[in-house]
Amino acid sequence: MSENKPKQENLPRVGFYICHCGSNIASMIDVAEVQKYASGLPGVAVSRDYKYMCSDPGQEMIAKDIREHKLERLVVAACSPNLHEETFRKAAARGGLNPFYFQMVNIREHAAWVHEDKKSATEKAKDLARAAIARVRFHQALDKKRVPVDPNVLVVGGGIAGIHAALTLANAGKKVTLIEREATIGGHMAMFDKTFPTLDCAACILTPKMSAVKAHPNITLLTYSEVNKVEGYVGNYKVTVKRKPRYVKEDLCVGCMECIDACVFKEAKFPDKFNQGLGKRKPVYIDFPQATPKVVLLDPETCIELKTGKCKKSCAAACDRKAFDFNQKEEIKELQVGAIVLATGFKAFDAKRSPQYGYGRYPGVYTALEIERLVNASGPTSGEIVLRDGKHPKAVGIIHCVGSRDAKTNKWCSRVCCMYSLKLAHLIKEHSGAEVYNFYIDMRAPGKAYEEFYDKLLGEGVHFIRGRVDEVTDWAMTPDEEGKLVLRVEDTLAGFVRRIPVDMVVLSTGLEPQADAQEVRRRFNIGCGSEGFFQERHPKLAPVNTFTDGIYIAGACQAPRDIPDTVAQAGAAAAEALALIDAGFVELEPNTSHVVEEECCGCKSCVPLCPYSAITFDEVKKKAVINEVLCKGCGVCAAACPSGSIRQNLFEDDEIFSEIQGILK
Amino acid sequence: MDKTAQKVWNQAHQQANSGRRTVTIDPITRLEGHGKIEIFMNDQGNVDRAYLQIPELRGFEVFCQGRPSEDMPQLTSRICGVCPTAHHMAATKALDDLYGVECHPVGRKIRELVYNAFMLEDHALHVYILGGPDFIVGPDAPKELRNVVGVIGKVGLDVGKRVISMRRRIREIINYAGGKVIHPVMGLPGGVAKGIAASELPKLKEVAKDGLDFAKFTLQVFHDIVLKNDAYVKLITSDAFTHKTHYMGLVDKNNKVNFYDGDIRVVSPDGREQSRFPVQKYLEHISEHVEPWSYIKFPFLKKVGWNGFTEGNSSGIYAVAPMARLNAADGMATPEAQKAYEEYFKVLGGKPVHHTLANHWARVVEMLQAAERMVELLNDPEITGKEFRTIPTKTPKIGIGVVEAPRGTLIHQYETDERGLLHRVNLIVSTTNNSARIAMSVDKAAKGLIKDGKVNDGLLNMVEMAFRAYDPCFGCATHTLPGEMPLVVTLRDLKGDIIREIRR
Amino acid sequence: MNEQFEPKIVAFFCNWCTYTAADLAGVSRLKYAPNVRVIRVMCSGRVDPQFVLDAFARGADGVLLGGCHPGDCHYAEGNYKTLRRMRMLERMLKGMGIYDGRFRLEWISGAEGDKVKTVINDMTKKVRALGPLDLPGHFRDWDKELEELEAHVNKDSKKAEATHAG
Amino acid sequence: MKYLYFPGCSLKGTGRAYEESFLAVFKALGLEVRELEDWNCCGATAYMSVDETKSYALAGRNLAIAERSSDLDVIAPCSACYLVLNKTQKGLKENPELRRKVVNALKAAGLDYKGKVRVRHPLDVLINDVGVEKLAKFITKPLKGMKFAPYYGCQVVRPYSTFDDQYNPVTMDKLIEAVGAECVSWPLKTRCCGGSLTGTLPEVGLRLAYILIKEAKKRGAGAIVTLCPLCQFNLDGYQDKIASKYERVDIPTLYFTQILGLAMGLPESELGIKRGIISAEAVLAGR
Amino acid sequence: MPDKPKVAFYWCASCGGCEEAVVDLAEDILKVVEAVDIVLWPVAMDFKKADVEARPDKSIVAAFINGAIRTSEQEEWARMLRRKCQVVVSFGACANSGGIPALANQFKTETILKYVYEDCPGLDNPGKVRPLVKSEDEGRTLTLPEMHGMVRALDQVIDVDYYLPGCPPTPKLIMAAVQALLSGKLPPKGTVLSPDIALCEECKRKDSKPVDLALTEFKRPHQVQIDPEKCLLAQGIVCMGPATRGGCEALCPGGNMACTGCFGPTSRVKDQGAKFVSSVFSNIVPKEEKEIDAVLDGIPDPIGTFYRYGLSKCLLRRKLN
Repeated sequence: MSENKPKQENLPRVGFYICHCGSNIASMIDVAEVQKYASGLPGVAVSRDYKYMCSDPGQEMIAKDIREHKLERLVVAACSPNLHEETFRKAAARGGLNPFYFQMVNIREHAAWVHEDKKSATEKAKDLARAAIARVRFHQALDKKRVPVDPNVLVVGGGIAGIHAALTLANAGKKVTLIEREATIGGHMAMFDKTFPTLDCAACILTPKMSAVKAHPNITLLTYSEVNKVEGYVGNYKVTVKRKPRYVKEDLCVGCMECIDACVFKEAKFPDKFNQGLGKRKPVYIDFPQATPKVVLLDPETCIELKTGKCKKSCAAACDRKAFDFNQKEEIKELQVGAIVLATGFKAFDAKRSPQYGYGRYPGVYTALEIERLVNASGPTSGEIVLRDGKHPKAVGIIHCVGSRDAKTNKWCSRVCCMYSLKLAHLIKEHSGAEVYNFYIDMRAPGKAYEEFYDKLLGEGVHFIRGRVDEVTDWAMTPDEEGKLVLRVEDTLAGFVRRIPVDMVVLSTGLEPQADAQEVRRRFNIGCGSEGFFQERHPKLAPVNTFTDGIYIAGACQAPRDIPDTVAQAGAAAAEALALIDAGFVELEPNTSHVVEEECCGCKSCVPLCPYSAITFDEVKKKAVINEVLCKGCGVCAAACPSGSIRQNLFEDDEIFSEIQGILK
Repeated sequence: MDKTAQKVWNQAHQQANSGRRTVTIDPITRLEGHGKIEIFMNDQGNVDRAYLQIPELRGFEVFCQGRPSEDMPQLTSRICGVCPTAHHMAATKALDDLYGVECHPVGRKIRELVYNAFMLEDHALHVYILGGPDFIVGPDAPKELRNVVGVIGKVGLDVGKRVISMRRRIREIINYAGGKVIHPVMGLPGGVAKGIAASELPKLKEVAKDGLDFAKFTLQVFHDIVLKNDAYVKLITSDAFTHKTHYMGLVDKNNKVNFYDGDIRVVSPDGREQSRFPVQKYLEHISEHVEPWSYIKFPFLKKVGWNGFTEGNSSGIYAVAPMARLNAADGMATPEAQKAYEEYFKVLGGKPVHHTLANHWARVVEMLQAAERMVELLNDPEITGKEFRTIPTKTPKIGIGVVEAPRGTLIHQYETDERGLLHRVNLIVSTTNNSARIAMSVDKAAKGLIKDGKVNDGLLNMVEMAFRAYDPCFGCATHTLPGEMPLVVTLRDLKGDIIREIRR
Repeated sequence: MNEQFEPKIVAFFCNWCTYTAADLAGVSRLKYAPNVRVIRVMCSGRVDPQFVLDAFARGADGVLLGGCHPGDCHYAEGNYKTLRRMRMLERMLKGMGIYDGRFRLEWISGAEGDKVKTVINDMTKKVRALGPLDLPGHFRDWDKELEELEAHVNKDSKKAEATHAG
Repeated sequence: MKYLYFPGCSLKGTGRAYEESFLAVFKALGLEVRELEDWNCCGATAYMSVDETKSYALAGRNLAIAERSSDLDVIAPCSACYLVLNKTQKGLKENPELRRKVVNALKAAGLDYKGKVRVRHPLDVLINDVGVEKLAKFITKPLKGMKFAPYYGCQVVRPYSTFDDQYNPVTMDKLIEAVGAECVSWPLKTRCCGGSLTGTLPEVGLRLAYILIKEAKKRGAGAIVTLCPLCQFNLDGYQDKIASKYERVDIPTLYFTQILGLAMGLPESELGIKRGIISAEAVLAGR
Repeated sequence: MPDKPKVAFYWCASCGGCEEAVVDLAEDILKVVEAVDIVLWPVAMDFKKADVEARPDKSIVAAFINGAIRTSEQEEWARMLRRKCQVVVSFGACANSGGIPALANQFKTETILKYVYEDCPGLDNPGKVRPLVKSEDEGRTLTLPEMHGMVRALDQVIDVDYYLPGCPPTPKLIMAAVQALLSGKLPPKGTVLSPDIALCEECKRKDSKPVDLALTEFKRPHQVQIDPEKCLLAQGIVCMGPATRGGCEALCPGGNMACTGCFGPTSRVKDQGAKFVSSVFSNIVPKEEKEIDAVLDGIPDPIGTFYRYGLSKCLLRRKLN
């Protein structure tokens, strides 16, 4: 029975400002007309338009008007509040107005940029302005709540991104916990032999950083561990970590590896994951010599003792430090951190998904990662390039864009394949002297010294054939094709179909989001793009931020990128975390909800609705109570309170009803 | 309003407006929810024909469609706030029938307790506050005294208070067992929602006992004030208030009056059993006639047929309500009531009684039975049983429920889909059953009282008395006003021009 | 009216997914119908069915509600609450004669700028085909029967506001 | 399990052996197959190139009848039928304009099509509905020591490949292994058999057929096993011409249903083994 | 008794329950009769429209008007009383929000007429005769008044000062209202004269309501034995209590039946049905549309359930047709 319309006479004085945004808005919306229209609306004391409201003079104009015209409310029609709401709130504050007496109208992203008819776009702008002006009357003066920030940081993922971020933070004196799901940190980079374009050895530049992590007093390293649960909010996250059992006491093992020799299996006979199955390992193993931590572990799948309990445990016997513990159980750890850096990396495309290239069918077909291990001095063949059948290849074909730039699999360019293909071409040629053919769609070499590297390869006599390979078969049409793998391809420079017989095919597989990227992002409450990589807050202006404050992303988990970019981004993420921590506190948006005690009937409807358990039921008063620090301001409870006894700041019923009315009247 | 209906109305409007006197301007003719009486005079200045018009319709039968049948006890009680319990109970019984479930014996006793309590207090309301004043204060007493205040003046404040507190206490029983006294919530197929706590029993018994004393006292008052006054008795038996019609009422297996349950029995104007049938068969015996000049429908006995507004064995018109119930039964179900019953017929010259005003007396007789039944039920140890509901299991299809409301036989019929959602509803409410006879009463009263253009000013009271005797509830009949019916009488010449207009 | 009817659609977009997607559509300069007016809420779960009814009552021809995909809610489960309520609201709207997609619930993630475009275009097209809903107009028509009386009992000055109250 | 059966022209003509073996095998497996009543030309062959809409309409009619008669899946053993029916299915779903035309055409015939029908290939049914495990139970005479080259042809897996990969299909490979024979691994499983060209450019068609047959032989296949009556006819029917133009390559071309039937111990006579032009006697002798 | 404040009672489209409620003041009614001078009360007293019309404007202190406005005549009475009275109290659910009669707003008038006079069982009406605004009987012209196309709340027709909620209002609230009027201690205009807090507050079952209802199905009252102690919603029975203004002392739950919402919403809520839906359905268990729908099917008549007494005050006001 109440009409949400304040009496005309005591309307607060509203200042309305509309931004041209250069021509961004002005070209599609008749700014002057909207300005004029707004000036006629009830309660509007000042109405102006300006080229760039967000510029200093623009903001100053607002502050000045507030003082001179005693404005009590502020409405700015410009771009998305996600961009400049904060800016204009500050401007209001400078004018001496409570920053929350302000409402922003999005006429750029939501109107000027998406419409083609100036008339209707202008009408829309008027409607939106009217709605905001109607709404802002009901705004309340609010303050932001300050909550302290826990100075500790969690870094998830021990690849080069995670390593670099962790070190940066630790060097700044912050306590960092670095979590890695594998038994060792190092990630993909640890598998590489050399790195493009400089061809310096990956191990040589990575392992020092790895040991630095291990040694750093400010870093707690949790390998073979995963994050189970994340609770809390910016500055105050509670993280639950699951530690998988290694069956070896990490603090006791020194990595002498005598247990490995002592294992009852005399021969290593189980496929070695780190070497992409090209090498073999025993049930007790260590991924690679420089593994960090340098601690062996047992594979429960293959270890006789763990499977049957009937092994003579020669490994344990061989360990004078008594590091073995066959009864080790999974462990749950809880961490308190203020910020989180996600550096969970990528997954290499599964070549079996492009069957035309015969991966898995023809032993001569390899993935790039397998080659990385093959050419690697510490790899299964100690750097020697031998085919699975033991022969040495005379001709090698490298197919680019496998699982990239492909409508059937992944549409995106994986950004690193061209360069690593060149690198592998160089290494293969160097190691085996074979003829190397590169099959590419376009050669993408954007980066410092990249194009030059391409030139170098051309000079080395590597063949480059421009065209997407149709298929790889073992079907010989001519005698010289006998026993070879034949690549059928349209050479788009030569303009005809060619058949290139080779002994070895290398598939330059693209980069994909981790298989569990979706679960992980849900666990951390951040977004994913449609392709499945983590969503940054803004593609240009906030590339390492996410929509959840205090959670940052770095490296290939956000998009395919090479090592230099990854490291740069890791640094950026670390810096963002530092900025947050060193501020010492965060200001929470005051858009929280509260229960009006004398109106609450204690029906409890709201209590189960809150995902953050911010609502509790006071058994003494028999009323619901909201903890405004835990409340994240979704407003679900306000919408659901059957007697309208819960209010949400900035989204009061009256504010929204008047916005609706404003739009339609 | 939707287009077609709008059109109909508008056209009708224009026609009406084209006359010398237009429907739309004169607010009175727009009066609604009021009984409207149109009297047409012939050239000799005698009454040519008088019409009673019921000018509204609420359409419960329609807007209940699509709704869950179990809501009907609460929905239909809103047809009438004076006798909500009657509708509530008829609806609940219709649900028993709909779901083919036998009401739990304890539940049934609780229902009957509530129902008899209701009959008692509702009759009391009429005797002392609505209809009674005509007799207790006297038909020729000044208007401003012919109301409860007048009654109190006549019988004394303490008696007045007794009446009021008695009603209150009885209604508290309904409030307790029924959840709410105005629009109860107790009714569910197979029983009732709530039982009666043993702890409450003593209080309830006391009220019932006092209720019985009160009923006896009321009969005494009736004796002293009415029957001791020859003028009143003459009035009751006068031809102006007499119609020879059929009579209908519920009877138990011994043909005794039963308010809550039983078969429908009809006796002819000469007192013979015209028919006796289970309520489920009502459509084989009752049809409804429609007149374009009234929203109310005119039920009649199918097997006899509709012969216009006429009396006698050959006319299907029948009456319900207390007098009719007593006529239709062979006696009362309880001793005290039975005594009163016999005296009633003795004084009024045997069965059936055709004098409309006898309803007042019959009502008092029924108060006795209601009170006696309450005492019986409360003395039954079973009434505080912990179990009082049988959960229905059958698939619903069609259900019919009938009770005797204070104002007569009340019929609810529901048809539903297998989920128990209504798609067909029929309600024949008490006053509608009487509508034809009431219409005749009006015509007769007018003809009897207007002679040679001379309109007796007592006309209105007389006509009213004819009404009130029925205790007509057009709240029920058209789902508009309950209780006493404001009234407008218009006298017209044959051309339709107003000769004179009397309102009350 | 001979010029083509342009429906007015009120949209409630959640800040984290659909509103961001609409920003993205803007940044990507996707072009879509200008018939939608967006009201920003933090979570689709803040949208009280009253808002939807009020929007219709005040003249919206359609109401669009946009939230994060199930499982993706920035507030964990808000959008499930939305879904549950709105399923029932749809039934109520039907009971009051409003259906055929005049009310629409869409899950649009922050990355789906193109979906904002297709949904808005599609809904605009469909609602345009349905024609105006114009409840305020209906209210006025329904209240004509009141004015009728006022014509002859021409005294009550208060009437106008009284009949438009509530 | 119950299915509707759309024969199309081939299985009633050149592909008799396919129909016989298909029906026999399905019967033996206890799969109920009912021939679609009043079916008409599937709409493939020349139609597609001459008048697309007509071809869609023809296919549409078959689908409509199927939908009306039951909610069973429709089995189309002939690759051409399989392709055109699926193509129509897709077209009607994704192209409203086409849908309008076809539905109008159907109306004229008092028919309507809602798009419920699922068109299946018998191979798909055998491997994915029945399953290798269950098949194994029926194998009484495993074809030990025999070597078959699975040949899928162009149409079943392209372009609407529903149950297998279009570069390297493996469904029939599984079946060959299931019947106890050895499966030749070769890359030409889906390469053109020349069928569509033997009419127009005989020499090209012939060459393509020759390439296939030669490669299969080369890899030691005793017979080519196919799932398409057109391929079967083309590979089986022109070997003398091939002989005169290139070299003598006698290799029988069998239907997967035939080898399955044999392995299940069904009499050759019920499987139309003798209908082949190149006799399979020698190859099958080894049993 | 000229100096006693003058009070009028009037009924519009109501069942008379509100009048009964006044009668149920019982002994108290005598106090009222003492204190005020009732100038209009059709159910029990003999004063006529003319009498009221004759009085000067604003000469009556207060009018208690019950019943919805469904006819032009009721509307006319309402306007007239508005002129004559200083204070108008909207009395009971029908006047406040349409009440049960407002359920007719889900149907066309034509539908109602057609069913009642043509399709109803037991009719003997071969000629499909219908009541007409104007009809002829043996040359005599008879007229009937017009029915409105929709049922309205009182404040949708005239300006209302106060509201007494309930179907009907309880004697307690009525007495309190009368006393407030007499004492002149009047709350702000527009106040509903009942506690502005939802029913659960005063419901005896309140403590038995679990924090999380976690409803997986809704049960209809005739399908289950109802636990007389436990919160009805917790038993899966739709109870409007949480979305309904208190003041009745939870009569219906006391009668072991669910609250059906006759007191209307609290002052913070515009649309009782929508708000109830928003709260209760947020708390059901399923997340998949199919399963959600299965739960919702337990409530076959949403409008009749959530707007039992308030369809006139639904923001959409009536069904479109």
